[in-house]
Amino acid sequence: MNGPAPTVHDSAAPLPSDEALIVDVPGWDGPLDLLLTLARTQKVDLMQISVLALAEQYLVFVDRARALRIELAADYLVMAAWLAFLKSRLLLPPDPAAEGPSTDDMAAHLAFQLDRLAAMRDAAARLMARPRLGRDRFVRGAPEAVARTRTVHWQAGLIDLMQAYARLRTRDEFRPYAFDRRDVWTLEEALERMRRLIGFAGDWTDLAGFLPDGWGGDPARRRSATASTFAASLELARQGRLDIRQEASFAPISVRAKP
Amino acid sequence: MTGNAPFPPMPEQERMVEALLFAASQPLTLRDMAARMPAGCDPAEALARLRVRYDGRGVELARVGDAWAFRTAADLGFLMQDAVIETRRLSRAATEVLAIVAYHQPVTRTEIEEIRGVALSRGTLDQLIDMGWVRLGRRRPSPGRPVTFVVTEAFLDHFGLASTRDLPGLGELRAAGLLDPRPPAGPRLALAAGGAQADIVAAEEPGCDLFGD
Amino acid sequence: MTGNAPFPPMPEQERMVEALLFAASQPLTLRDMAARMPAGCDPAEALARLRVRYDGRGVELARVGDAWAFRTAADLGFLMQDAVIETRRLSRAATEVLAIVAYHQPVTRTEIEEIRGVALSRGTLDQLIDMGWVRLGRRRPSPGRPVTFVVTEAFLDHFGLASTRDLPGLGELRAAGLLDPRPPAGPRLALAAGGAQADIVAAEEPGCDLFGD
Repeated sequence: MNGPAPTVHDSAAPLPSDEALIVDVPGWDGPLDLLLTLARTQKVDLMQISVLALAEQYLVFVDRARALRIELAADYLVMAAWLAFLKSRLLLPPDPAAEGPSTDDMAAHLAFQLDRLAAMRDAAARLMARPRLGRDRFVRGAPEAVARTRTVHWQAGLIDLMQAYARLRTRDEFRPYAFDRRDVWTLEEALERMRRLIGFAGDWTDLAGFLPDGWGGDPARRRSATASTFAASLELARQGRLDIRQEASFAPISVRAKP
Repeated sequence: MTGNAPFPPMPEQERMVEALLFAASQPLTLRDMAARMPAGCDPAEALARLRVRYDGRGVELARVGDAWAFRTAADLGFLMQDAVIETRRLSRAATEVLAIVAYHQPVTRTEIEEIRGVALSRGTLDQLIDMGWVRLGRRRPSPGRPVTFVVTEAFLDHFGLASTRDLPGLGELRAAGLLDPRPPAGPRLALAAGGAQADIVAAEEPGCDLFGD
Repeated sequence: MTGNAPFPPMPEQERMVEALLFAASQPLTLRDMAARMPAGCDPAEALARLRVRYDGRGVELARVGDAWAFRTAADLGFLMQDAVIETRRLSRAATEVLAIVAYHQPVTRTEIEEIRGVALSRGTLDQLIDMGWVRLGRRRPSPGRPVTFVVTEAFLDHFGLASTRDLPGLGELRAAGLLDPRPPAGPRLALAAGGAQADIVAAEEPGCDLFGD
């Protein structure tokens, strides 16, 4: 490393390689990455490395980083603690009463993790080196779009057709129902008439007597006038302005002003 | 074509032209190809060989002006079509116009408008013509010689009619109860008081059993 | 393959498959092809014949998962340098994660973190998903039902792989036991908050040359 790093050079002469290590702490992709780099300096075959030596290297690294007040991320410290534990176990004779994985298992697993990480790095590099689409291999430059032809099946039956026609041709026939009130005595008209007349009905009077002049003959007109006059009398009864009486079913209905 | 040249052998050049034309988004001229290929190549010769190779295949080398491109063989164009079938209901306006044409043919646009009581929007007749149910008939020998409209064989086919004379007449429609007496929304009270009660009930139930009897 | 069948003869079917695959920029499955071709066609057989025909040509028939596509031969890429699509360079972290997903799929986020020994910064997987190379797979039927990640057909297409079984070195890695799921016996690394930061820094400065001497 030839980059200037004043804080490091001020310190008490560490080994040149260690110096490089410390300067580039943030350059590691976590403690496993750092361990892998350290292991590579030992051996190419990661399953043959000395885990004890590796643990020592790592711990030395962490100590130096601390001495230089370089802040290490928490997981570097977790790893340091674990490696210190592993180192102490590796230095002691195996304790048959110890629980959990054996020291050998732990060491082997670390070696496996390093080997696996190295393998994935290698795989990534091989993948990226493959002939790639858009760089080495190309798709059709002028793809021919598939034309979508839309076939619409129209849903219309003979009934629809005839109903449409019937609707058109009979439009005039049913207009009168809506707008021509020649033969309709409306509720409003009946109410108006009843209000005027009820004051004169001091005694029971047949409802038929309230029908307007000229509405008693034609059955359709009589029916309309009777219905709305009856409805109007109900409304006035509700308002407390008259009483209604019917002697029996289908008997004539009589009304009188409320006394 | 000299065998000992330092530039790629012809089969290799043919592969190059093939790849170039495949990947290009625009047709390429011989100049374009030569500019991309190693010096000393002969794209014209490679192209000529490639054309022979693709002759009669599913894709062919087509000449576009003085450039070249791969194109699907013309007889396979049908593969590039994706047919989508959709079912749609005819609009009320279209149904009415179709009914008028069927009952009154040959009929002019003005007559259709008179019967419907509203102006005909441009698209409605066009749509029916597009669908193949209505076509232009003879011109009416009256002032202005307006075109008339008639229904087509396809129409009769679709509706299962031998001829338009098979369409039931107005009287029959009425007898069958097909008249739709639904009034435009109006004051119900007045109607209820009048004699229209029976009609209202019919309107609410536009019976499917109209043809039952 | 019967001679008297009413459907197109095999050479004709071969032309159809050729045209379909040439026209499309996306890989097509046999189903896609069958859907476009006349009823009774056998795109699988037509495709097999077509593969032989295009073997060694400038344009090759590539298998992409369950689908097929024409792609220019990799050795001719130099001709198309002006067509190169500049893609954003992936960070080292992203390429590693991509490799881990490809070789270990279906793989959970925690497993990726275990293999790399650092927490995964949020953007890394997102970037790969955005590029269309990684997608969500099924949930793992284990406590918490974590989602898994798998590579896509676009990934296979991009790296010229017929399937994930063709990943480089897959056999050796498997034989070496490096793809085995192993219960971690070491410290649970990388799940501290600090790990993610290292990931980001590393992505920006891949610096592996610390021991350059």
